[in-house]
Amino acid sequence: MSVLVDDDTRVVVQGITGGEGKFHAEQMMEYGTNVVAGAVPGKGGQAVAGVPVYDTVERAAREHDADASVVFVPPAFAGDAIFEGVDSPLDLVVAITEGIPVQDMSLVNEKLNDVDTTLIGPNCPGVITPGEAKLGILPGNVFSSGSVGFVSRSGTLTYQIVDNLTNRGLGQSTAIGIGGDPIIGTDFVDALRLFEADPDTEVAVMCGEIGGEDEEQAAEFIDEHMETPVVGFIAGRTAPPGKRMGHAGAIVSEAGTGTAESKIDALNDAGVHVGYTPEEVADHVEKYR
Amino acid sequence: MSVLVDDDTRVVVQGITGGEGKFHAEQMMEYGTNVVAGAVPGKGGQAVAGVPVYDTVERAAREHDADASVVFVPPAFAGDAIFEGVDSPLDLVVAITEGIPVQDMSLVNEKLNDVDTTLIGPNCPGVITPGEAKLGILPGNVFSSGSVGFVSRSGTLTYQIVDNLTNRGLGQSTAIGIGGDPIIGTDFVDALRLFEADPDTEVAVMCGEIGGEDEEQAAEFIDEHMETPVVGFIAGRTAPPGKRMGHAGAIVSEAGTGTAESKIDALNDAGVHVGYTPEEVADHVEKYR
Amino acid sequence: MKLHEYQAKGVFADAGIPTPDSELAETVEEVVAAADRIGYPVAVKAQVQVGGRGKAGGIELADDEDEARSAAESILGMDLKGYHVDRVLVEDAVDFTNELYVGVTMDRGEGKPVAMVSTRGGVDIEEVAAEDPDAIAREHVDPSFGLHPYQARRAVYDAGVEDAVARDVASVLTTLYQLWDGRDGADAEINPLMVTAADEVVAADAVFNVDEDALFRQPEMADMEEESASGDELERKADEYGFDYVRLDGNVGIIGNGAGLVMTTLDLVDHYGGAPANFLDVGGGAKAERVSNALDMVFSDPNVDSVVFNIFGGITRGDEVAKGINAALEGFDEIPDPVVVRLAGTNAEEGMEILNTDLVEVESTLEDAVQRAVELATEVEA
Amino acid sequence: MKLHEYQAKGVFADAGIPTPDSELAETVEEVVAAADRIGYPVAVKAQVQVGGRGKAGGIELADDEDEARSAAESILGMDLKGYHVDRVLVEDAVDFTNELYVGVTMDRGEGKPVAMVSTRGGVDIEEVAAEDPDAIAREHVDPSFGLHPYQARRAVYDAGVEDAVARDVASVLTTLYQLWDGRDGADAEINPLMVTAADEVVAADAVFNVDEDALFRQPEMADMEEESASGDELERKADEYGFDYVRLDGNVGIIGNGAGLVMTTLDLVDHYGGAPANFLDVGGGAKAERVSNALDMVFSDPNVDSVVFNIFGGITRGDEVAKGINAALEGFDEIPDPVVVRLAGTNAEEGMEILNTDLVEVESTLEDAVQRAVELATEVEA
Repeated sequence: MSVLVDDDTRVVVQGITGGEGKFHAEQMMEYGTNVVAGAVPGKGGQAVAGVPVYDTVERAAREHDADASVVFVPPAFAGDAIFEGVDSPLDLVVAITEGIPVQDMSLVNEKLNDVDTTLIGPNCPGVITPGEAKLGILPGNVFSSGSVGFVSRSGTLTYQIVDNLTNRGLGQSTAIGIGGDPIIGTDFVDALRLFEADPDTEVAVMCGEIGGEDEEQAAEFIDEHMETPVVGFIAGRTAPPGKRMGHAGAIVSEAGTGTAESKIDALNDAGVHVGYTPEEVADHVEKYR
Repeated sequence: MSVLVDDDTRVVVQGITGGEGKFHAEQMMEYGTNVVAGAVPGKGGQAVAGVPVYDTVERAAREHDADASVVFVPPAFAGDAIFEGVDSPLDLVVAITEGIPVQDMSLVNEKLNDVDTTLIGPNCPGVITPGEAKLGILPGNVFSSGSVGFVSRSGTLTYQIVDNLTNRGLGQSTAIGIGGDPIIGTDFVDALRLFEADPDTEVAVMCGEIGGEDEEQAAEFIDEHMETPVVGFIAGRTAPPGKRMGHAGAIVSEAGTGTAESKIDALNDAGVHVGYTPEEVADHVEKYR
Repeated sequence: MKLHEYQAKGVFADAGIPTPDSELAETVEEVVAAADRIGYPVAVKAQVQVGGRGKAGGIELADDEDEARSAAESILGMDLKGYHVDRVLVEDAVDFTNELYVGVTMDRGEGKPVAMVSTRGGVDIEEVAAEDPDAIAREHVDPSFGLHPYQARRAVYDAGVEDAVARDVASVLTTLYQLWDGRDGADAEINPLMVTAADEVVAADAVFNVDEDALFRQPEMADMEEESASGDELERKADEYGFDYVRLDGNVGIIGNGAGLVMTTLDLVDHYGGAPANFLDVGGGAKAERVSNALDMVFSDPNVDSVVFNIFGGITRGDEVAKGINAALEGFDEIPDPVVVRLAGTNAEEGMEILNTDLVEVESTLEDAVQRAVELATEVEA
Repeated sequence: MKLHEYQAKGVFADAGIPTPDSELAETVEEVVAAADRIGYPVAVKAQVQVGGRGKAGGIELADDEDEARSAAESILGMDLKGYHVDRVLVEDAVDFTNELYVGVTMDRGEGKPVAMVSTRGGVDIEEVAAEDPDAIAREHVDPSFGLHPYQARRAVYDAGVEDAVARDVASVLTTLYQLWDGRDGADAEINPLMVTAADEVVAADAVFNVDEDALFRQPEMADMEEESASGDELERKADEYGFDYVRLDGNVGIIGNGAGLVMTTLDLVDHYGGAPANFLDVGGGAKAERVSNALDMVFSDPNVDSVVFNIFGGITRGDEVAKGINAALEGFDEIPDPVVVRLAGTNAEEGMEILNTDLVEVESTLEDAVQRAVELATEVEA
């Protein structure tokens, strides 16, 4: 069992004719992902990475009964590509693209209120159900199959902590990189809700960072709605207030909310064990086996 | 019993400081409508027709626990006034204004998908529950209390046919003038659904006209979902195709849909008796007493 | 409000949609000068707002100066379906390999704009829609978001537009939508959008109708609104008076308030064996001047043999309407046609009493009034 | 990307928001000439992008030429919180009765724009927000519809803006929203929006920050993007190299890929008793040139005593990263500070083997690498 994706997921790669799109389409297929088609306007009729390309996502989805897409489209066109995936309609759109204008994502966010599509990202590594399918750019070899549900705002930090888990034999049910942008589709609460409902996820790990209030909201959700134990990690404890550290999310607001301290306190209050190092996260997870 | 409005409905008049707004606010109150406040930007603090005026609908609604509004705002500003009523939030907005740009109404229509507010109109005479409340410009003396649910696209034609009913002692539960514009809030199906659910509406009258397909859709709804008997009337049987007769609704499209004939046939097929004169409508209604 | 072809093309060209080189001309010499500048062949196109100009002889091709002169002579001054042609558009005759259709309008059933593309351009698109609806790719638009780029592309690919021009056609559709949206369009159409041998697209015709109710915020469009050269003098008069008026073939003149009620009065005239001469909605209220104007309109129609004047007072009081009718009719030396009046609604009885029965007949129900008017018309006719 | 005050005022004024008469000046004589033209009193305002210019002596009022000259002399060339002042805005000093705040920004929690009005303008609005949140009226905007006129009015009335200027303030807020929306604003603020004795409103300050990610479609904004006169030379360098870099106070230099992982490395340095000297995210991949640039940056910081280089390969292969690091370090005659490298992920083992251990120390876990770097830094320091 898993959430969001498995080996039945039928995937369209939006932007498959680009360098990144082609490379990762191949990587995904090599991992076992059921990539059924590509979609690139004006490239309909070509074949890339062994799958047919269509001019529109709708046609690709219709011809191949696809239910998900991964977006490797340059930032100027990625907002529109997400809208297209949503409207094709797909159940899941995973947007890898970094640098989408925030107003474009605000419009996407508005649209998502009215539809059933789940968006992961943008500016995220994607989602993987180890041994079944990965949608995105995550390095498959770091992951292993198991019962830890993993959700993180950060890409390489995900690989780091998952690596610690895998090295201890703590495999993952599904790992979701939700992305570090100011406006994202699936957030911590959405991901934790999925893990809570998944019978094969025995423990969840949420890997947050300074900035925003998503982790605090997650803590509230965990406190009120979760039976599944959760282990936390918050990056940026030593970041000075008011400094921007890479992710737009990683800005500590002046008023004292969104700090690592407020997030860790909120999580602790919700009964979440927060690791201070990647190894400590693995230690906590190990206790729940 | 009744639908949409009764003597508990607490009404804000949007545009109460204008000539029409003030006149009809007074007329409504004279009829017994519970007009609690007015709303006009920049006129907050005044009193008109004996009720206080506020700068925003939200404040008027909050201070007076209002749940409905009637919009007497000039067409250039009426779309925005409807949005304001919807967002205040009110359960019911009745828009009397004629001549609102159709693109403004298309935006309103989009918004209505996401909210619980019912819009009546625009370009309509309003809604009346005889003996309890009227929201709009309908002449109260034509109506009488009873068990006929009445819905119509047209103003004066409503008065005409209701007059025929009233003269025969066939009172009305509620009469709804849905308006003749291309894009309206409540349509025939919405109104008929309300009447179907209203235990005190024993028979419904729907008074349509040529153009569009709303009457055909109503026929389908009646056929599939209604127990309450319905009597129909279609204006414009003699209108030549392709001519515009007043209402934007009253355009017969070239392809032969939207004609009086197609509407009457559809209604007949749904078991609706269609009167050819106002008196015939009353005749049919009388049979259901 | 409809723009003329040359106006719509100007608007489209300003927005970046490719249009053929063209020039407006009012005389034969202007036509020839324009054609010489543009280069032959040219099309000479009557600038009147009727459909089917080509079939009616309002469009001619000219390969040289003689043909241009003769086209100008035959079209300028001609009567085209009741419209006098006083201007022509002289236009580069585009050599095309394909004709597409691109349009944006409001789908009133959905309450949403719809953008459309078809490869069946150059013909009556309504016929295409009726015979082969799938030949037109349609994208409904959430007006709050506008037409998404992917929707424009999808419409183009779904319509089967050839790859070589797909991007350009999507761009034209996007621009057309933006114009429609920004200028309060009712309909915006390019039919045909020609595809040239060089894989370029050119708007060979242009339709842009503006929502009359939005003219207050479209000063540029309002400036383009010219005296609508209506073929019917009475309909022009109705525009002046601000009435909704449609002239019909019968002999019973009809005046009323409210479109639905007036249509019903027409239907009843028919129902009782008469034939309506017109639809005339005086709208809200019934001040003496409006009543007088309405009667003037109906009396001006030589076909009219009797008039039924049907007002349901509503908020307007019947006694005031009656006074208006009396005053209006007293202004006539002789009442041209017999008038049957029926007043209903607020203070209707008082109104009926006030009416000057030397000038009008009075009936108390709609049915009776219509029947009486039909009778009177039949008598006159006989 | 932040506009300078004078740029933002230009943008606001072009959109119709009232701004004071003003002129940019680079010399004392230009200041005096501008002040003479504008008329006294004037404000002389340093054009540097730091908050609290007034308190720091970057804004002076001048009632006459002598004062203007002296203000210009003291401000031009001054060092304001690390920024060199080479331009001032000379501006009509508006006489006000009231100071309002008007702003538009993105509420990331809601994913929606928010438009704000407060009568508590002229002070630090973030303090107002913290102490008395109700003093700021907020309207969340559905970006597909934009700010509805009623929302602008509601914000103004809810904020308690006086009736005499309510309509004008609503109009300023609407324009500000449209600018924010149309120009891909991140933040747009007017603080204070002054109310004059004549009940006019004037934007006495102007803030407009543009979403960097949207500069590709905002050529006008991109043109205004000047060399950001950062106070820190290393941060300027990071801009050139395209790194996310923040300089901190410690002595352990940190290089990594991915913001979350780099932040975690900082946290671990702290956790093991060290002090991070910087945040440096090299981003995706690790070509030799980028590795070299990153090392150059960290070595340029005199505070740095050791460096931890932590890469989680992901799709990038560890052996390639190792080659990049070797090549980069081989370019140095002498390695300025000891470097601890830890590679993980794809082909990490191969990478670790390739690394030239004459040049770097190698550790196989993040924890070990950080601990070793902290040790080395402590040794150097000692």
